[in-house]
Amino acid sequence: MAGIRFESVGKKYSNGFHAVKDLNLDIRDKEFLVLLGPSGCGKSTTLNMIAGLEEVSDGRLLFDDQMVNYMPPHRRDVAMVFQSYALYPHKTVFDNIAFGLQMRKVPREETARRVQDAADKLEISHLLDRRPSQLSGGQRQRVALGRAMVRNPAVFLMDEPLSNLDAALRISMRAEIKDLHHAMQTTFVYVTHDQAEALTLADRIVVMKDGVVQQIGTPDDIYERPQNTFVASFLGNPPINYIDGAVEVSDGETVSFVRGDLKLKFAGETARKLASSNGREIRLGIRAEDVDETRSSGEDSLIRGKVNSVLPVGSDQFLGFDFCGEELFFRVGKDLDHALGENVALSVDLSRLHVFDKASGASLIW
Amino acid sequence: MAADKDNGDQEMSGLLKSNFGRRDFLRTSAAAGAVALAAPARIGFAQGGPTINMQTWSAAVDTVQSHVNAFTEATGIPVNYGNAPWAQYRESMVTKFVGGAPLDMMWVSDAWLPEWAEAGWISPVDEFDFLMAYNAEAEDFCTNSMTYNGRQYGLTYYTDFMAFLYDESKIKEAGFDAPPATWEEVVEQSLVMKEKGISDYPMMLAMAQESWLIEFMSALVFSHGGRFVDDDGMAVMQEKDKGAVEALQWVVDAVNTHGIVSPACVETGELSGLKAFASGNHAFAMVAKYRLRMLNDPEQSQIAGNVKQAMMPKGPNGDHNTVGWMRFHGMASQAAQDKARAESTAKLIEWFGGKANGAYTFQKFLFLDIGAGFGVKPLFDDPEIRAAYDAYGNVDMIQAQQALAMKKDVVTPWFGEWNETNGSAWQSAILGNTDAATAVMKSAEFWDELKQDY
Amino acid sequence: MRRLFGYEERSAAIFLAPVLAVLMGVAVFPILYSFYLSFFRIKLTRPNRTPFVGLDNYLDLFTNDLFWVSVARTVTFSVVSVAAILAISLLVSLLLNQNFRGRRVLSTILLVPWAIPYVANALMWKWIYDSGYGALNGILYQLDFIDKYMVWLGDQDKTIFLIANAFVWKEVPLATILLLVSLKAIPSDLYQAARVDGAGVWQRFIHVTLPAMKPGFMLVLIYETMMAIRHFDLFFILTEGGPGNASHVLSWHIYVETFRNLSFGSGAAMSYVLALVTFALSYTFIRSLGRKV
Amino acid sequence: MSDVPSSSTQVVDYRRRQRLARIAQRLIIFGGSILLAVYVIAPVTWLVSSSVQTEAEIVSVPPHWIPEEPTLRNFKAIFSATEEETVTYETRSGQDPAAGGFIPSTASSLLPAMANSLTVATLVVILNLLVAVPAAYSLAKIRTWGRNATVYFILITRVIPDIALVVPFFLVIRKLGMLDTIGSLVLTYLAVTVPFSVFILLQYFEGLPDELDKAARVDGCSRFQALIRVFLPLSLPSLVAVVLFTFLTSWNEFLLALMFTQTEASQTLPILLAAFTSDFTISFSFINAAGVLAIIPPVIVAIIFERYIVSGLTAGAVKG
Repeated sequence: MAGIRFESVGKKYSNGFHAVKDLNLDIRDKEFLVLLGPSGCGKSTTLNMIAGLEEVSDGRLLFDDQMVNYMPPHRRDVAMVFQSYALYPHKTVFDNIAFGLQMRKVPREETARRVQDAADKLEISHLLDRRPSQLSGGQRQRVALGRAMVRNPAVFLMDEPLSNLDAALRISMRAEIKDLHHAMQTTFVYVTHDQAEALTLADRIVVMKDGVVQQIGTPDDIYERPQNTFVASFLGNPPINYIDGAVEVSDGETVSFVRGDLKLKFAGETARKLASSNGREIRLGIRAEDVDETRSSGEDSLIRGKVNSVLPVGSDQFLGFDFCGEELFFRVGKDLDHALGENVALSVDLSRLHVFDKASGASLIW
Repeated sequence: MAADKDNGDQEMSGLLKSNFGRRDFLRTSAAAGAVALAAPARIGFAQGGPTINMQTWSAAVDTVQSHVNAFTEATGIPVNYGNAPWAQYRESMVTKFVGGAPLDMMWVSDAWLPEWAEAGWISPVDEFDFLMAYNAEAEDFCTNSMTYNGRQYGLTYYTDFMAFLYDESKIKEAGFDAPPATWEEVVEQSLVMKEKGISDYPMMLAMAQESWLIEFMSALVFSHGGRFVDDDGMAVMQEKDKGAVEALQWVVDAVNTHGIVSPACVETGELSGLKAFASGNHAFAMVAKYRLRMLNDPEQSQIAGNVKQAMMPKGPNGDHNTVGWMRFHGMASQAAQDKARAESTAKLIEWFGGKANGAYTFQKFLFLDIGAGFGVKPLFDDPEIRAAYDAYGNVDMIQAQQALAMKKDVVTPWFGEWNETNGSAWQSAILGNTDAATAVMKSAEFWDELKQDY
Repeated sequence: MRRLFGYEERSAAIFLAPVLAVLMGVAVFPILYSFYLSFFRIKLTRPNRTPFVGLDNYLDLFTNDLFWVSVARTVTFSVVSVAAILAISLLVSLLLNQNFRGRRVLSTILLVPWAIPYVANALMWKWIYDSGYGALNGILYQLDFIDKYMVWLGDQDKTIFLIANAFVWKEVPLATILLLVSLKAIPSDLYQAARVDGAGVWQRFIHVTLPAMKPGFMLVLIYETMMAIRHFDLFFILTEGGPGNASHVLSWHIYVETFRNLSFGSGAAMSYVLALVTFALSYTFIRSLGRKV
Repeated sequence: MSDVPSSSTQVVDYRRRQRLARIAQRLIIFGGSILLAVYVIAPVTWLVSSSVQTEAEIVSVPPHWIPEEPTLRNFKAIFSATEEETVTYETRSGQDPAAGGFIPSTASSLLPAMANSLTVATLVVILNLLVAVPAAYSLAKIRTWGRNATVYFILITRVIPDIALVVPFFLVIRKLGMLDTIGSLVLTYLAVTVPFSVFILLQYFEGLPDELDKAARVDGCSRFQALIRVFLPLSLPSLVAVVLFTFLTSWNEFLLALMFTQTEASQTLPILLAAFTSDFTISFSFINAAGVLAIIPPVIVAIIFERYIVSGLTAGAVKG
């Protein structure tokens, strides 16, 4: 164990809500898979289906080629960490962690040893006699992790485990979870709506929206090669900028994006893919960080506008930028100094442009 | 039944009778998904067999139990004796009859006789000659009260009548040397007492909605020379001078004009009234004669020793009449259908309502223990009885009043239904919501309607 | 693909089996049986004439004046007592949710009315309300609130409210306990959060306490409404519907119709009207408070 | 005050306002407690006081709040129950006034009736818990078809007035051969109390986080184990509410007991109390004494259990 396979899986609730539609997904053994999407996209439902907490309505769910559609959770070898931690308020920390082992009839000494081990690793050994109500948020989080860890499960499920922590703790816990994955050498399925978490932790990311998978791929794939505007928008901070316009092919080989005065020349592969699309209405995506003031590669890469706002964020600054009445946000170096209302020209990294169909939002180049 | 079928009516034959069959039940309950039918077999009382089921209201329980035990010892017939509170007795018996509970002998109030007989719950006992023999020594009033459609349904358990009692010390304090003889004099004496501050409400009347109400109303009506219903069962209560209007008008005036009866009388039950009288709040009271004993007991009464009985005051057309009532030992129809059970039940009825071991044992105990009146004349000559009576009452007065006690004239199969409406009507008049004539008229109309309906 | 009886359905079936068995075995037959009776004209004193009359028993109610009087009385009684019970038990449960010395003693005292059997309760109040020697008159007279003994239950304008008082007195403990249970489930950090947000006592009550008490509140509302609408014992022992028809409530009307008039058919029909109203009210409460039971 | 800087005035004001608020709060609590206690306890005090008065004193006008000649005779009559099996003419309570004979002849049946009531109530409580807990858990946490229908079905069984059900209940009990047995009361009380027990537990279980249930099941609990190992320990307040509710409902019930019982073998306390009011000889003080005794067992039960509700041992931590 354990490879998990979804074959055309659907989940429909009795009130008619279709939470997950026709899901096909292969989760590989020992993989760290992140389900990413806004709330209500079906990611938690998918996780619950793996756990057996929600029954599959359509299709088949397989663990190592064995269909588990009807297997109740306590017969599946999975462990889960919940957003609210769901610690048992009436049990001590020790009993909370040991509970899963007790239920599986692990011998007492073995249980004690494993609980102690996990507690040591998580640095909560001194808390074992306390009750959850006496713990801080971070401590509770660790107990919840410990409870899942001791089980040595075939699949480790996490449902937004970090969202109740404060920012600093969240970052450090990310690292610990990553370490945990390395140490445990088991399959992790992790649900989050936080792109940063997804990008840091995942081997692969599944982006979902309204119960439908938008894209499956490595963090790099997802970030660099989004297959539609939804995926592209969901990742990136500040989010990707869009400019609607048209493709213009001149001389049979120069392929550009044209919008009024703005003309950006596509490079390499992109240009080749769009060579036959002269006049096509497209939506151009420029990631916030893909501009530069210092580099100057000629008129065909410049975008001009007026500075609307300047937001320093420590290492960089965000530049609010008025382009023909549309507000764009770019991330630029912090040593740049612009006054509000100043007209500036930024140079766009032409090799990193994203092109989407204006109507469907689907990528035209990936 | 056949006629109804011809009319196309759907019959629910026997649904509400005791023979609601096992199969009916199983069918219905199986449809309802019944479980638990396999519950342990009967733990409760034995059905059929030699055991006789006797049901009474919860009165004189110990006395009854001792007499039951003596019966079993004498005859070898085991008796299953159960009891339920008087106030709910009729309802609980209705449920038991309808639900088919095993019943052989039970106490019956004279007011329910037509109803229970019509419903087929109780059966006449006049085929048992050894029971009928006791009629010779019984008060005719009692025998009449147990007779419906010419059949006799049991033997007397106890009988009593509504008595007019007064607190002698208050009368003297007010300056009178004799109790009132007419209702008018009641008003006169009361007004004097009120004026002298002897009592706020000298006359105690209990007019609350309860089973006693009909007896209080009947006593008032009869003493005014009126009737609710004539001998043919037609309503005459609404008619002037021979109906119930005068009596009700007297009460209305007493409450609202003279203020000699408390307006609270509409919430005062027999028991509360009795206790209020015992607390010395009132000078006159209309209560059951057997209450005399309690009222003259210093343990229970603050006016003990002063309570005397007078003849029921009379109205302009009346003659000191009062109402009497009786309760009797009756036989359930299910017992009557089984010869052996009927025989045993009749023996038990005799044991209680006739003689046990050659004497009126139960009646005597009942009187000695709690003062309940007996319906068998010879006991009046019993020295023990006379001695007991003399301790708190006047035997001659009692006998004189008893002779003027009349049966309730409204006892019919529809009595229960009419009684509710009539009681409300009287209360409405006392509360001033309507005048006496209208109230009685309404009651009379309802009577005729029910009679016709029947 | 979905199975009708998966693990969840099987678990649910097993867990619900006992309660369904009890209700099916004991309650369903009586309900269907009395419903069946409501379509017949049954007068027990006429055992051989019990024709099927269809909806007549129900239709007759529309022309039965006393029935409508009883409906009005029931509404008065229920509204007054349920409102009082809710108000008092809300205050008391908030009080008992505070930490103060003597709380245990107070809460134990509070449970006493609940512990008195209804019969004893009714007899006690009858005794208290008695116009001749009752304690209520006694205390009011001694405190100089009245200069002569008053008529209580015998006053048709007061009767129903006095009975409601006896009812409220008895029901408040249960309502309080139920509300207290739901108060206990409010996490204290919710209060702290609200306080940090600058919410005053009153705002905290409106925005934190009340919403959290909603399920308990609803339970109390439904339960007490059902109890009030169907209440019987006090009317039976205190007034038997009197004086006049001042306390002639629907449950008493049904009792009279069934056991005094021995009209089982129309009695059953009235019961089903009452049942329908009760159910409709419960359903509305459940819906309007926005939550399934 | 005028020379104090304005900012400092404000500080002082704040502190004082806080202190005033605290005093006001205390006053409200104190006043409320007193008012409540008086409202609740006054009628009961009168009940107790009158139970030790003589029958003559009890009807005094105005009432004697403190008995002038207190007597325990009523209680003695109840507790001096004879052990004898059969009553004979000689041993019957002759009800001779001189011997305080106005005490009802059934006085000695009061303790057996209390024992019956206690047995019935205890059994009903236990059965309620056994039946209602799994049902409520299932309705609260297992989402399956038929769930809502079940809730409404349970509700519907309680909307029909008991009066309409008395006779058919009687038929069921008779067919089960349980007339005049304690079992008849246990069974019917169970049926009339269990719907609300389910609702009390249901609303509480629904308040417990779903994730707790999920965590338990992922940890390896079957549905049953999740209920027993995780939910039950957390539901103490609601379980206590159910215990009290069912115990007291059974303890109080009158109508069904009236119909199904008829002998000392099964008669419960309320029936005896009602019977005392309709004997030939009636003693209010005795009835009040019986009423006082009737309160004691439930109050003991309440004292045992109420702290679990009022102090909420575990509940506060559930959502924290």
